[in-house]
Amino acid sequence: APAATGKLPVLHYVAEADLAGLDPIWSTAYITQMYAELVYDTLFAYDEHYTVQLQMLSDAKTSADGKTWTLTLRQGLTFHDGQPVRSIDCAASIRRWGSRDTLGQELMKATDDIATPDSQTLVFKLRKPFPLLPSALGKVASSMACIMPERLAKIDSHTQITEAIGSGPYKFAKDKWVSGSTAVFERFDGYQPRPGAGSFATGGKVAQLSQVIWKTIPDAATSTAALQAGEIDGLQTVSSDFLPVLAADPSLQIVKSTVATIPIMRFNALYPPFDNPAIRRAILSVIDQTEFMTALMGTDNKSYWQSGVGVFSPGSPMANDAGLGVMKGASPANIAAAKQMIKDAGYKGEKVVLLDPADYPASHMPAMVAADLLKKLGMNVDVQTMDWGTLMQRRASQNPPASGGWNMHFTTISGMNNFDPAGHLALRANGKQGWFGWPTSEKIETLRQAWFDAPDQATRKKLCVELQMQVWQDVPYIPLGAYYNASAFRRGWTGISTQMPLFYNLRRT
Amino acid sequence: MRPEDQVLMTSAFFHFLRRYPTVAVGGLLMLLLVLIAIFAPWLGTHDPTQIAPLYRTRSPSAQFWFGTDLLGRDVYSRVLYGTRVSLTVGFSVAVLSTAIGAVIGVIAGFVRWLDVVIMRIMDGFMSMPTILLAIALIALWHESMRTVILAITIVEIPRVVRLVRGVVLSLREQAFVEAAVTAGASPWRIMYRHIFPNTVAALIVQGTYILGVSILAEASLSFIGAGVPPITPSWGNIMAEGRALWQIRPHLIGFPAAFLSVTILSVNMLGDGLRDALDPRMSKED
Amino acid sequence: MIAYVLRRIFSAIPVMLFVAFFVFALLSFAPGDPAALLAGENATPDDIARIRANLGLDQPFFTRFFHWIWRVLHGDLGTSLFTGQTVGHMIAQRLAPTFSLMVLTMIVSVVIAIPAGAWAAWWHNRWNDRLVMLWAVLSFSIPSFVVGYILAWIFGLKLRWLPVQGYVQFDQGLWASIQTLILPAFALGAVYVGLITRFTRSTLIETLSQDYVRTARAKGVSNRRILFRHALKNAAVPIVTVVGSGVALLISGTVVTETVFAIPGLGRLTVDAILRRDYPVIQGVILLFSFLYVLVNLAVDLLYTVFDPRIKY
Amino acid sequence: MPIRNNIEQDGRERVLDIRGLTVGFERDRQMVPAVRDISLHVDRGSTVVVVGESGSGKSVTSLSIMRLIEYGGGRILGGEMRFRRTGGNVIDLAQASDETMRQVRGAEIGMIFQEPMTSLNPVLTVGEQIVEAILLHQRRSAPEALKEAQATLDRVRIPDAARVMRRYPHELSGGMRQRVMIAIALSCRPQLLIADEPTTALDVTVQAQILHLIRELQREMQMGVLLITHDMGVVAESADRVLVMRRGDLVEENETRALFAAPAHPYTRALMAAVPKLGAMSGTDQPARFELVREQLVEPAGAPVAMPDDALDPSTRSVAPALSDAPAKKPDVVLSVRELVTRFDVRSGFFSRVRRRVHAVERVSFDLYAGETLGLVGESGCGKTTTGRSLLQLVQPDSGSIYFDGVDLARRDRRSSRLLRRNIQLVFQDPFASLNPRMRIGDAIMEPMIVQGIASGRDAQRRAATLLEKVGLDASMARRWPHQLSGGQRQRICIARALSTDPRVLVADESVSALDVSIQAQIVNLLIDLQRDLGIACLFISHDMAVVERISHRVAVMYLGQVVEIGPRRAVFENPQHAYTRKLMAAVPIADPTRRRHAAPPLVELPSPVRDVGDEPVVAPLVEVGPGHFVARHWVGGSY
Ligand SMILES: Nc1ncnc2c1ncn2[C@@H]1O[C@H](COP(=O)(O)OP(=O)(O)OP(=O)(O)O)[C@@H](O)[C@H]1O
Ligand SMILES: Nc1ncnc2c1ncn2[C@@H]1O[C@H](COP(=O)(O)OP(=O)(O)OP(=O)(O)O)[C@@H](O)[C@H]1O
Ligand SMILES: [Mg+2]
Ligand SMILES: [Mg+2]
Repeated sequence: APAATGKLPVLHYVAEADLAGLDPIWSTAYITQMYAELVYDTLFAYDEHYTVQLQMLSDAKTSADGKTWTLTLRQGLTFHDGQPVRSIDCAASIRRWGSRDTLGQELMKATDDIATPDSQTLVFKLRKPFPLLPSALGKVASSMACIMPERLAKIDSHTQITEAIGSGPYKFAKDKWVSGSTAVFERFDGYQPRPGAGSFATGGKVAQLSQVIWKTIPDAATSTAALQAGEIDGLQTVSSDFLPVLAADPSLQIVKSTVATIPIMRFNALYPPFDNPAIRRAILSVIDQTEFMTALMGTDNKSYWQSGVGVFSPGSPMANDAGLGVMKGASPANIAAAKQMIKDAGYKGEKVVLLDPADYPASHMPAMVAADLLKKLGMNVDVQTMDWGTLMQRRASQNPPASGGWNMHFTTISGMNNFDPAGHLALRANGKQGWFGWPTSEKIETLRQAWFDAPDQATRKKLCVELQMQVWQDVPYIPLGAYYNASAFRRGWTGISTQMPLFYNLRRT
Repeated sequence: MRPEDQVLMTSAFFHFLRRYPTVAVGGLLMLLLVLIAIFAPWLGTHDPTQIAPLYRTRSPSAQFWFGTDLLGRDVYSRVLYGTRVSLTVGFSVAVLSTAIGAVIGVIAGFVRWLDVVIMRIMDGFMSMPTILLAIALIALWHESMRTVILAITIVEIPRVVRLVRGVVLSLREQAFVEAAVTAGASPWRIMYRHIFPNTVAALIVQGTYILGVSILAEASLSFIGAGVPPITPSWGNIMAEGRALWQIRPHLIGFPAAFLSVTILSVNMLGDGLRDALDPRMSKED
Repeated sequence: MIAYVLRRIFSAIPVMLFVAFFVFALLSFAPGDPAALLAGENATPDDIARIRANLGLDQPFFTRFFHWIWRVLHGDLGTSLFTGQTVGHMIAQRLAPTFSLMVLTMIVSVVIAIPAGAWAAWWHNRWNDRLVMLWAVLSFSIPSFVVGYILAWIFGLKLRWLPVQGYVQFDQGLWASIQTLILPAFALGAVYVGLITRFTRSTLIETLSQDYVRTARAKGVSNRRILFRHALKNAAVPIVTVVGSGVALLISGTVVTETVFAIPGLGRLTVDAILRRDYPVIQGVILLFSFLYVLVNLAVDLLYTVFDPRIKY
Repeated sequence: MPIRNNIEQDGRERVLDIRGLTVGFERDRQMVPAVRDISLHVDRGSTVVVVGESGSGKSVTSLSIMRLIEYGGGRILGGEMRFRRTGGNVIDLAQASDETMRQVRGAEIGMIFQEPMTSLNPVLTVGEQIVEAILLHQRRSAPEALKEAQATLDRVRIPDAARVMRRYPHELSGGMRQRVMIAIALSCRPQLLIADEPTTALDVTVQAQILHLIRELQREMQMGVLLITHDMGVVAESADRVLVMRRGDLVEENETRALFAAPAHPYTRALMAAVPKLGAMSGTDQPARFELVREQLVEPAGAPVAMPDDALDPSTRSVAPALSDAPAKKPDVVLSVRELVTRFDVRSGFFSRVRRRVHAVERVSFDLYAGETLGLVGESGCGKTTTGRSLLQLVQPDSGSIYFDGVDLARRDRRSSRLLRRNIQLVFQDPFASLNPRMRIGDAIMEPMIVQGIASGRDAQRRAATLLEKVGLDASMARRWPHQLSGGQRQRICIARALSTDPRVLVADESVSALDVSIQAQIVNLLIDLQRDLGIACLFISHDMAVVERISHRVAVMYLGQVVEIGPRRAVFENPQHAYTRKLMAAVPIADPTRRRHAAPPLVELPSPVRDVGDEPVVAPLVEVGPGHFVARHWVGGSY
């Protein structure tokens, strides 16, 4: 009721980046996904144990052969424009999502037809069983299958939707949006939460705030000061160096994320020297994740990072420590051995073009450490500094390094993408079709496909161990450790989710 | 050298110091900075590019005189090497923009029909914010000192052109230019023999101003991530990288900022003093 | 006079066209691809290519340029590649903060700098003069972001007098709005104040040695009146020139200041747009800046006639 | 601080009594006196005139009385300056506090400065500047002050005072500005008026008006006047007593008539000898050199360093006889000007259209013969300089032709411009401005030779040295900068430069106007000598009639851009035909106190040469009234 809304508090929150676009399918940027969690709802969703639950659905049934799924929508779901949520909206939304998301593409490959017998029912007719269907439709935070009105969902997935009409707990106040500065979300009074308590992205998602105001403060020193001065309530990302200071402030609380972010080193497998897996293995052998993580996080905040990280996100069901010993560290002996390996592999002193995004610390720091390491290995490193915008374009270029291409770059993989092989892009080894770097490894691809087809969790886990061992062989990329984002809130805020920033269930006491 | 001569020279030197204390102080500071730039490798205590993550963001100590930065590099050594970058940027921009600007300005002021065209183009360049141009240029080539110098130079040239043109326009009306015309001097001769020397005083002041401004601009560019490559130690880079921590690690900003201020201070003193010292009319005291 | 103003504004068109073309060319040949940024971390090269085609970015340079010019001539600055908002709307949102910041900075700076410069000129070569000059030089030798941090720390964090960041619109309270702008104005104005102080001083020193100042003294005019009525008005034209040309400095400075104080202004919009390669926004902002610059120059020239009766148009 | 209540002597009230005033400037951390031990006094209603060579300390003395010298870096080192205030008590100005001085300045001592053009504040209206003085010192309301100011302006005979009050200085003519300065100085009815060269830059008709005005006001208010001038004609006309200064010392003081009759000090004698006297040449046709007395001065010990080199000037060494009166053979025409028109556009209005034009030169025609000097005279702003500049193509004439050796220079092609630059040279009106401040003297003189390919290197240097010696300067001067020379020296440098290409025509624009009479005489002699030796044709522009009389063979009189009378010098001076010429002659002050004029000069405002576009002036035709003597005949009342 509006009267009650007036009494609800307002949250002033500094998000890690500026909300750039309004279409979570069109753009895979993390900030857009955060926005999507507020504005949109999904058919399924994960709970805090990472198991899939019904969200917009009241029921989901699969046929005995696993080739038919019948999904029933809950009653009374409405979009922000007041229209009811119908099954055709869902079907169109899923098709649009399915044309972009990797897991969605897998699902679409398996799907024959999505029928909508009535406005509440959605029937998936599959060519082959697809046990991961609920997981796919319930993806959280990375390219989620958000449900939007059919008229919007029919827009080509490579064209941006500039309206924000979902059925989530908060409405996007587009008239108050100042890109680069403020994005305002208002409580959607027509939202129908599930009964029961909220758990991660599912359960009773109850909006306890009248407004969520995202502020963009591009300068870290300023956003920290704003938090200290009490001008904002929450700060999504606290620079590691500030952790001791903010932790000591009695008016603040630090919230550690439970989902790791993994910085990675990525090779361009199309051109020498990194077209040669032996050289990639040589580099793998001298990686010391601790060194990379200290450079990024400092020595004082050990609880916020960890080394010994394999292919899958630490703590996630598929994570394992198979073969981690291949990363032996950069002791002089190891360096010497690796040098020899590189020589034996036929390195002829080709230039290594290393892309260094100076305005993006999470990639800049590892780049600096890596450049240092490659020099020690006697490689001919050419560090090319650029802004993130240039890097994003540059890394998409399949040209030779000398003419606009590259050899090595750094990025982070985060959220639930790397919980399993499904959304794990860096793992893919499908050549020029794949993600930037374009490694080819039939073995990895085969193992990945097997994972999709695996009947149960135990088999999947076993396959993931094999996958990880294969990664140490083919080295499409190297994980450099994992860190846990720390956010800070003023005291008095509770219900802060630790998987990713979510704003339902958050309240002030 | 005989001792008398020595005494004479010293006294002449002290005389100069007394007459132009600002030139003297500014000059000495500048000399000191140039020496630091040249001898940075010997004065430094560490390799300025050697990263050491384990030692990151240390406060000043006996081992790291100015502390360490986010990658554990020695700030003292980086600041010393930074002198090179800042002075190179400052001097290159000052020399390039005053030289190019003076030539264009003299031509614009003297050749009537070119004036309009040149000034419109200059207005165009002038109306572009430096930083914007720099980012665009840096995007075009990649980050390097050359790009930074070029970007700042392009924006500073119109300022010099305007100044010189203004001086030339007023000089052109002066009787001594007409006297040269009467003597049969060609336009070129009039430009380089009569007009140009009379713009020198204004150019020196403007040049030293630009020197200071460009050192500052380099720092600002680093601040928004469009400066010299972060590997290269420059005062701007050190400050830009350490700025988020300035509350808890003030040394990351304090030391380079102090060097920067002293440089600009000395450049200004030098410029103001030189203008007076080089003007034949100002030396009327003797 | 009106015709003069109109003529000046029209003569700005070639300047703006030149700037537009220059920037367009620069951006077109610069690397960086908005499509890659738009698509995000997890997009494939194929996604990027399709987004690029949808945005029309695969067209040849001249086609795009003329397309753009054509639309601008029809009053349409285009649509942001990222937000989908019109460029006109985005600029309109950002005008108020930047302008109020710039105007406040100019007022604060002029109010501080001119009396300071006049004081120094009056006490030419005494310790008062030296002190003012030292302060003036220092104020433009410290990077403005350093000044900004220090101000925010002292007045925002320690004394809690003023907010450390942010911007409040005028309609939400004038005082609240000015409060948010005070610290940024001082940070942005540091360079400007130094410049104007020095310039005021040197111009006034020269003016004070003029014959008409001697005449005023011979009339028995008081010192203050000599300084502010006789000398300052005569020195006004060069001072106004510096104040005006300093606006270019302010425009550049807003980028940094708006970043430090998280003010949603045009400077920040420019940087964001450049970093994201949001071409229509960059173009629109540049056009606006060059027009602003033309207006400032015009205002300066018109101010000349106020201060100096000898100047007429 | 009252010292003595009664400083009356001779039955007249003494306003100012200076004893032993010494004023110095700091140079190299030492005080160098510019004025030494001066004593003088001024009585009510009397005029004391200070004369002396340039740089002798006249202005310094006057500024010291106002205590304004401190603002120029000077310091009063000794002496007392007793001043009788309006209330009757006497104070020592040398000791008075700043506050007292502020009250005295303007209210009790009025001052007219040496350069009237720059002494008015350009951004305040005339009215504001006068009203300010009144409001400061008299208890008046603003409207009263306004009325008072207007009355003062009326008193200095500015027509339409109410309108002029609202104008800015740049909108007034030089003469009007001068009178505004006087109005400011007089607005508070001071006890003492100090006028420092109030008429230097003005031509004789305006000068006469202003001097007359000061005399009249003086009589009316009984104020004491301290007048500084270098024009002996002015001295003779106005002074009760004369003081002569030289190099910081007062060398002679006497009653005016006595001084003129019997100058005692050698310097005074030299000065008197150099005074050009109008009519001194009557009865002769040819120019004549000045007869100069070689000064024989013993330098006092510790004299200021700024010692003019003129004492060693070779041209002063001998007493030259007048040139022979024998008529020369009919010389050739070297330069022939026909129907020369030069106008300047005045733009105004919405689209900066040309609304009005300055008709600076209107259909001027004359010939210049080899070896001849043509004097060009006329009121300030009548177009003399513009005529000269048009000849040299420094301004583009609107129409007309200029033939040199049969070639029309106005064609501006390669050949004519080479001919022009090689053969016609100009000595600019302002010598300082025409020397590049960053070029040494020697380079300035050599430049024409070098660019014309006449000489280069050593050769050019030798020629420059010869030229320097020819104009009476030391060859070592070549190393100096322009600012290191005195006005007279710079003037001669410019002449040397003009002569460096052996021109056949020399245009000398006011080449002697700013100099004191002794230097002026030297330069005139030099020009006469050079002409005799080299056969140069000379166009001599000046507003000093006496000098023109001395140097010219023929004279042209200009008025509002037109030549109204032209003819042999003797005919024009002894038998002026045009009304304007007669007025000009009558206004020249006579340097003889026994022939003082008392009648008020006729008051005329020069009509403006600025006209609306399309409103062409009527050019009166010239008719011959004597051999070679032409006069404009105006259309008056329906007939010529
Ligand atoms: N501000 C000053 N600083 C140093 N020396 C000065 C200054 N003003 C005047 N002098 C010197 O004092 C001497 C007297 O100068 P002053 O102006 O009184 O001459 P003057 O008699 O008025 O000459 P003129 O006829 O040219 O006006 C000169 O030698 C001059 O160089
Ligand atoms: N460049 C110019 N633009 C406009 N008007 C001009 C220009 N030069 C001269 N005049 C005007 O032309 C007229 C003649 O000027 P000119 O300098 O020839 O006078 P002059 O006879 O030499 O006077 P003076 O005796 O004061 O030197 C004046 O009214 C002057 O204001
Ligand atoms: Mg004088
Ligand atoms: Mg003249």
